[in-house]
Amino acid sequence: MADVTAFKAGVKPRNHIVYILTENPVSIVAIAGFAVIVFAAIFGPLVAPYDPLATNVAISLHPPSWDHWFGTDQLGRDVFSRVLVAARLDLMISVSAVALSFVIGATIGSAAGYFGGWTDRITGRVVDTIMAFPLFVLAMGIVAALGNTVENIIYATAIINVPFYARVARAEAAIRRTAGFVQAAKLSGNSDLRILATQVFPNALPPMAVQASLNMGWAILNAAGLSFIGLGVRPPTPEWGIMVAEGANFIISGEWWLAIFPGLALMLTVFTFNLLGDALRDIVDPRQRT
Amino acid sequence: MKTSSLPLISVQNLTVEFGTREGPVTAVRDVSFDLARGETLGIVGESGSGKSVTSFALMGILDANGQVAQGEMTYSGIDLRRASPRQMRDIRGREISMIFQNPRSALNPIRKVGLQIEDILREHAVAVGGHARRQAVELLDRVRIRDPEKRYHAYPHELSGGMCQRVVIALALACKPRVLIADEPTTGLDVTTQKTIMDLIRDLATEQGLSTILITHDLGLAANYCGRIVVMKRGEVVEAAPVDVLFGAPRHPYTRALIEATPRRSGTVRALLPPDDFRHGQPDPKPRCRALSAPLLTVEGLTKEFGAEGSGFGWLPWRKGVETDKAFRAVDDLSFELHAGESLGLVGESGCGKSTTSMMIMRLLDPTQGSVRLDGEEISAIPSSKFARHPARAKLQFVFQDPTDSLNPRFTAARCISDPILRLGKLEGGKAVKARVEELADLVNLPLELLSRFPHQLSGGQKARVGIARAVALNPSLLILDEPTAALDVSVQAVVLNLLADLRAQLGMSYLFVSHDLNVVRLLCERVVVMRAGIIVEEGATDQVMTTPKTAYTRELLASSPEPPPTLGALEAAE
Amino acid sequence: MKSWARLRMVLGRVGQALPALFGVIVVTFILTRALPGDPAVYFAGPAADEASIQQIREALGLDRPLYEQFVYYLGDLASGNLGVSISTGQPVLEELARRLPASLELTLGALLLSLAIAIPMGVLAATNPGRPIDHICRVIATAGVSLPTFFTGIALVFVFYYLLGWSPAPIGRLDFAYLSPPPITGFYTIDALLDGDPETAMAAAGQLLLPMITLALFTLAPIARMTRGAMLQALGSDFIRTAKAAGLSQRVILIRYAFRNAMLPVITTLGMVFSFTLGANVLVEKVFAWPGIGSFAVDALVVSDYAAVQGFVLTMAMLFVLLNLLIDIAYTLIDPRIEANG
Amino acid sequence: MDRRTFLKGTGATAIGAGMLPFLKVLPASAATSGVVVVAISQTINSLDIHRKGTNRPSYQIAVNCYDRLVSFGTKTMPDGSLSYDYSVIEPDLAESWEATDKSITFKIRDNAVFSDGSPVTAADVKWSLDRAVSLGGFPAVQMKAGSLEKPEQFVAVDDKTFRIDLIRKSKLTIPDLAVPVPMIINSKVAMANATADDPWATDYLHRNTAGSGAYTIARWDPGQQIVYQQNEKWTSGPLPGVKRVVVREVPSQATSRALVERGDVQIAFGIPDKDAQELAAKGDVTVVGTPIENCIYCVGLNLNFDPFMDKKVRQAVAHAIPYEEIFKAAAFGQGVPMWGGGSAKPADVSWPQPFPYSTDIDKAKDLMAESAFKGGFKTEISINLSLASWMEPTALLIQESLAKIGIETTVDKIPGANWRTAALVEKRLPLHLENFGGWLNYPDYYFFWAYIKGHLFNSSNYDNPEVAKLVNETLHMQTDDPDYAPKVKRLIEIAFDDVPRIPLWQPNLNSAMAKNLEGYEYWFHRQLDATKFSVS
Repeated sequence: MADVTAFKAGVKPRNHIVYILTENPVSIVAIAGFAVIVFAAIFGPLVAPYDPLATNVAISLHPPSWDHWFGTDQLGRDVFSRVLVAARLDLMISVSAVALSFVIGATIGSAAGYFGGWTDRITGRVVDTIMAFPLFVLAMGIVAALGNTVENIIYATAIINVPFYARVARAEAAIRRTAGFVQAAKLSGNSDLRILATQVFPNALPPMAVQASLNMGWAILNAAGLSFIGLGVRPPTPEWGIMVAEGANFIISGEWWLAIFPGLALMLTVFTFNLLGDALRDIVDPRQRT
Repeated sequence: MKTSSLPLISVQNLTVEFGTREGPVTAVRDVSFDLARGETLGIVGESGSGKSVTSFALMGILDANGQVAQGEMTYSGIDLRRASPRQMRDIRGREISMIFQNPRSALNPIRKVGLQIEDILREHAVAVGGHARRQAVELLDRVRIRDPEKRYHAYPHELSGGMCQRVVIALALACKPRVLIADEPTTGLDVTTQKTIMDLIRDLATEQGLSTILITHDLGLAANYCGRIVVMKRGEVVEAAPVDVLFGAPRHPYTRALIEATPRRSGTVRALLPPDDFRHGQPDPKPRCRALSAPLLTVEGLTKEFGAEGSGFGWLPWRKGVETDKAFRAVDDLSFELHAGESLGLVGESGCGKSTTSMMIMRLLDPTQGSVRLDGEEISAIPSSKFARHPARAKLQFVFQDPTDSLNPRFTAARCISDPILRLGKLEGGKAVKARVEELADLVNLPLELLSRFPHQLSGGQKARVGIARAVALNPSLLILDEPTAALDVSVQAVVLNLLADLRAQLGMSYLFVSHDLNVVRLLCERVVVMRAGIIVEEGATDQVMTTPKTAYTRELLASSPEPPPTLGALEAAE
Repeated sequence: MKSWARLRMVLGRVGQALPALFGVIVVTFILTRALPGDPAVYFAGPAADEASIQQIREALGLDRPLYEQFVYYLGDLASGNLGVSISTGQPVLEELARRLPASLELTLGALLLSLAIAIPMGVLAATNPGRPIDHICRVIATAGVSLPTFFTGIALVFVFYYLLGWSPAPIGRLDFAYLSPPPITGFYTIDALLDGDPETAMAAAGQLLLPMITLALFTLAPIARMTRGAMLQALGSDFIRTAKAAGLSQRVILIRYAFRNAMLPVITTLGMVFSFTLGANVLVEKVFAWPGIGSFAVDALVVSDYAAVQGFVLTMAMLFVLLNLLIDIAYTLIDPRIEANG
Repeated sequence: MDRRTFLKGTGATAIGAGMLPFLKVLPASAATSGVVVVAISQTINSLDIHRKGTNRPSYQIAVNCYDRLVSFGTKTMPDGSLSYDYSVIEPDLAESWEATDKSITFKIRDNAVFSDGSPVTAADVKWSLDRAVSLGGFPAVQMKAGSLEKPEQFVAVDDKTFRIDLIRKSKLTIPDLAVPVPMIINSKVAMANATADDPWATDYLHRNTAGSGAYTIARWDPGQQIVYQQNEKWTSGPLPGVKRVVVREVPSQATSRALVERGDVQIAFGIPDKDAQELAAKGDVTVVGTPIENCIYCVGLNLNFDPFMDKKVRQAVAHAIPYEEIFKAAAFGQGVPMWGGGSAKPADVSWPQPFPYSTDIDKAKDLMAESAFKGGFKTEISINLSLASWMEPTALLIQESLAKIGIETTVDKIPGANWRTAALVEKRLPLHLENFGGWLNYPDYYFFWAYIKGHLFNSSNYDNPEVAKLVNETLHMQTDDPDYAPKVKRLIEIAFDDVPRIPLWQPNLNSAMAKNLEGYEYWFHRQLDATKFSVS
């Protein structure tokens, strides 16, 4: 097939991105959704029609109306404002968690993959140990043990994500360890650490970035799941998971808007991130697309 | 050799386009040729010439984004372009069969080879039930697979590459087709295997009265097995002629260049260059002779064993099959010397241990046993991880087999070349480094404007030059070349080989040239070492080994590598 | 010879899993001790005074230094004693033995359902890459994995039980009207069928349906993605071209050649998906009052029930190891190449 | 037993074999076939109330499967529902008793038998009460409240006569014998299953019952359900109108509500206020909401923290709390308001009674200005995660309101497991919500637990020698003692003024049940009493 692939070479990256987008219309939707989420995260508190914390028992549990698009909750707070403002916290938690696990996972993974031997064995055992846990329960345990704060939700989510990055980083580093350019760098007198930092790591980044964006959604779900069972977020701070959890008690009595809207926000956000992850993978490595 | 009867296959003005993101790309343009009954037709071209696409179009198995834009293809008068999918399926396998390169991946890895043959027999209703099985065994026997009853139950991974190709041939011939298309059937196989496979194809073709199309990049191979050759370049046919005519009097300059560029048992490096190159016909550059000096490199009792090594992730399913095999000796008690200024060829087929040897000398791999001395200094004792900063590092450099793989995709050409200078060079300041990089680019004939490009923006030959420039950046005294041209087209190979010869003359380096191809090694090396299964089978001056080989293995090696017939007067006339 | 090599490989895998298991034991032990709340206080019950709390602390061995507690814990483990859960008052081993089948029935059911949908979906997408059907499959799978299980569960209950009344009440494995069938496999549906009681089997299946769908939606994506990817890879490989060139029919190529090869990576993924699903169970079981080990663990964690949490995590870890082992074995049975790589 | 006929009980075979395949219809018709299904939200973790670690929901086993020497009477509430009557002590296993200053002597009913048919003897009673005071933990503490402390106090005079020697004469002793703890166990059965390590047969009684109560346990699937089977040999009252009661654990309260609304269960026991309010409004099911006696939801102000040492600050907080809004948003109007009392001096000894505070931000501000914390301060308001359904909205409203008088708060959710330790044992929560209720319905009993330094429910670390003295004097005093009322009024007056605990409201125990179900009775222990169930 050498003849055919020859034509594919030399495509410019930007055209490639444009191509991916036109090829896959869903990605455009994802990018639009992403823009909305980021907008909400940045400007949410500014554009929210009401103070998300202000109670007004006189109008508690009002269904969606022109004044309150998503209705009001038990304390008469505006659900729409709360959903909007919650975007920042939810994104903050998941982005921090993913960033943290990315850094840790990438470091230990690429070191394991590159050096092999004992480094690999030890990190391997650590990763195995984490993987052998039911991850969500591990996260619960960590938050419960460390204390009930947002930071600890971030740490817990980060820890259970580390194996995924470590694995990807390890695999990428292990492939590149024997690559010609790494050998060449050795011959050029580069130390192992320098090779790891300048040759192996940057080349392993794209697949890890894909993993990261795919994991974002999962991280959000995990964080929301933790606060669903009551761990982490302090009231009255709006957060989607806890809003769903609290709203769940109201569904049967007909106040469906309490759980449905934050649930939808959560779902759409995760959905957007997953689609974005897909698109990113298409851009980074078209063959991997699944 | 013209045939008077109707051609079996006729291709007229075939144009194939591929829809890509950049718009349609024409892979094959206006190609016409005929295949007569009983004829063996060679289609020869370098990569990107469209030779495979032509055959895929013929078989109707183009990728989803490819389509025949124009032209006619007929088989025995049947219009292949307008045949229904059902008709095409009947033609494929029963009338026209095809075999591919990489025989191992051409077989379903999780199905017994016998069953794979049976699948085809059943599909075309040639045989059913126990009869199909008997016939499958017969077919395996016919392609000279020993013990066919047992091999029937083998999975592809249990067979060698050559064996797999035999199975693929058995698949192709199962339904007694009238045409066999062999698409680079021996690429990736060792020369000795190549010969047996090609002989088998020829013999079977004769036995069954097959017409054959051999698609290859190797003119020598085509010359040895084909009656007529079609030469293609960038999707177009440049010349089509019977073998004797083509080699006797090539009409097209491209054909001529291709013929010239194919290394053979005699001739100079310069002669590989296209006739219109001013250096063509000049004498070879003379290496600065420093023979009789003290040995630059001494290898003694070098041994490498690979052991079964577990890894931390091993038990997890996604880490399947990462463990290495049980201990085996890749290199066994190897000793040789290399003098300053001398070039030594290290020749052998795949798995003979030649690359492992070069890696150990380069100190990229720790030997199990033995010593490597460079300029009298023992370097094998220094752990490979510590060697990076060792002063000997700069003296010892390497040119990699795959120019693409050996360049960091995120570095520009200039950055690649400057890497050793920055790490080990004594140069201070960005300007000096830049000047040196440009000097090196000049040295390897790399246009300066390419220095700012990334590897994927460079051609194969350009990448090879970047790799060579990087290797010579520190003025090493010994350069190890690991199949430096194996991934290149012959015309590019010719240029690179000349460049290497020039560099050696200019810089006075020693080369350790590792290759599977004696014809290539011969061009640059005074002495040659032939390896097999980790040990040296023959060693001597190149001329002597080429002309009067002492061992049967070397003889076999020489006899197996195909060689185009010498070009006759036409060439001289062109001068 | 072959089977010996396989056995050795399996034993090797078990051996390699041991350090991870030990790691799990250590981490769980430390984690549970770090949990807030004092089990002695909880154990002592309301209105207990300091003296009785101290008395219980001693009885539970909680007054000893950590390492000593750990040694005792290891000793207990070795003798198969997982301790008594303070929240349910039952020996943890009994509790897990009773609840594990519930979780497994749910998880396996969800996985089967998911496979039945995801694999055809993946194949369909792979055979039509880039076409609308591909995008639709992708969007469905992605939407599924984007659903927070706790939310899906609640929404499904609301619609199908409360509004429509189609599904039975979400109150565990079986409605009040039925008695659990005599335990053979521990899976109610199967046990009831074995007992010749299709009616109870139907009832159990009815209870199973909503939580199963909730979980299956979540696992759809990884399986569908993997199937699609593996299928695309298989379809693009050389042997498919050989098969095409040999004139094999589309059906044979798709099923016998491409699909069977594509299933190998899918099987590997299944292990991951399974352990993921078991984890996701935690929330789903909570929503559906499913008496599985997941809800048990959550409750135990909330009351700092050391023994229960440790027992749960250990079970899950062993299950995980066992599962990977099974997958390894399945893999070697399907893929003849494994042995060559030993 | 044939599994299919299991649920129908012995009396239901009339339905006939032809109906058997259609078990789906059974829950709706279960009531007619003598089965009542109850949904509870918590899990039952033991059948033995004496066992260490037995949780509250498990106390219902002691209620339904065991009898005591005496019991409380029953009264009809204004809404027509039944409630226990604290003022009436009725015979249970004891047919009569005589009290002197030194002892109480009980005569055990002749016909009283355990579910296995063996007669109830004084030896059984002694063994049971010995057990209650010997195993330590909660039962011992509860017994101690009735001055029942040592096995030596319990004497089996003869087979049918049992005497308790008193440490002191106390009004609490007899009522304390009517709480679930001093249940009478069949000591023959228990001792047959005791071992040297386990002389009190805790292991056996943890899994089995051996009582004389209205029901026996037909089946217990921990974490899922418990099935009561009518004890036909029950002698302490008229046999229940149902053969079986299935108590199903349904953790999700929303599900419980749906179940009772759809008729899949006959009672949803202990439903949230909101559901109670809405279901009552809908009228499809009967909703019984009974104010829990001697129980107050209140705000605790911890005197170990400087600002709350200042009475002005405490009073300011009490005036700043938005009672009405909390009552509406958190209690959905269910319960009895505990604010807005008329006078700073209590008119009577009724307890709980409204405190003389109501929302008045200006007054609160003034009080703050008079205090040493004019500029306000920062603190945490802690809530129990397990009780978030009312605590969280309450805390949020208080948080908002306190901000107006310069007190900045953050809401701190404490997991249920940690709550006891933090709030009651270590008493380290500065500002928190509290829900103590005493089983024995006397104001002094409440004060004993909640207002005395070092006592468990005094999470405010309140310490007042006068209160301690008054409680000490009144705790065992008979209520008709002329000193009693003035002293208790003084106690209440101090609580009004000092407000270490700011009452919000007296909560309701709500249950929703099918209209044809009768015999639901409220008890102070807030557990299901199925002994009077019948279906019309």
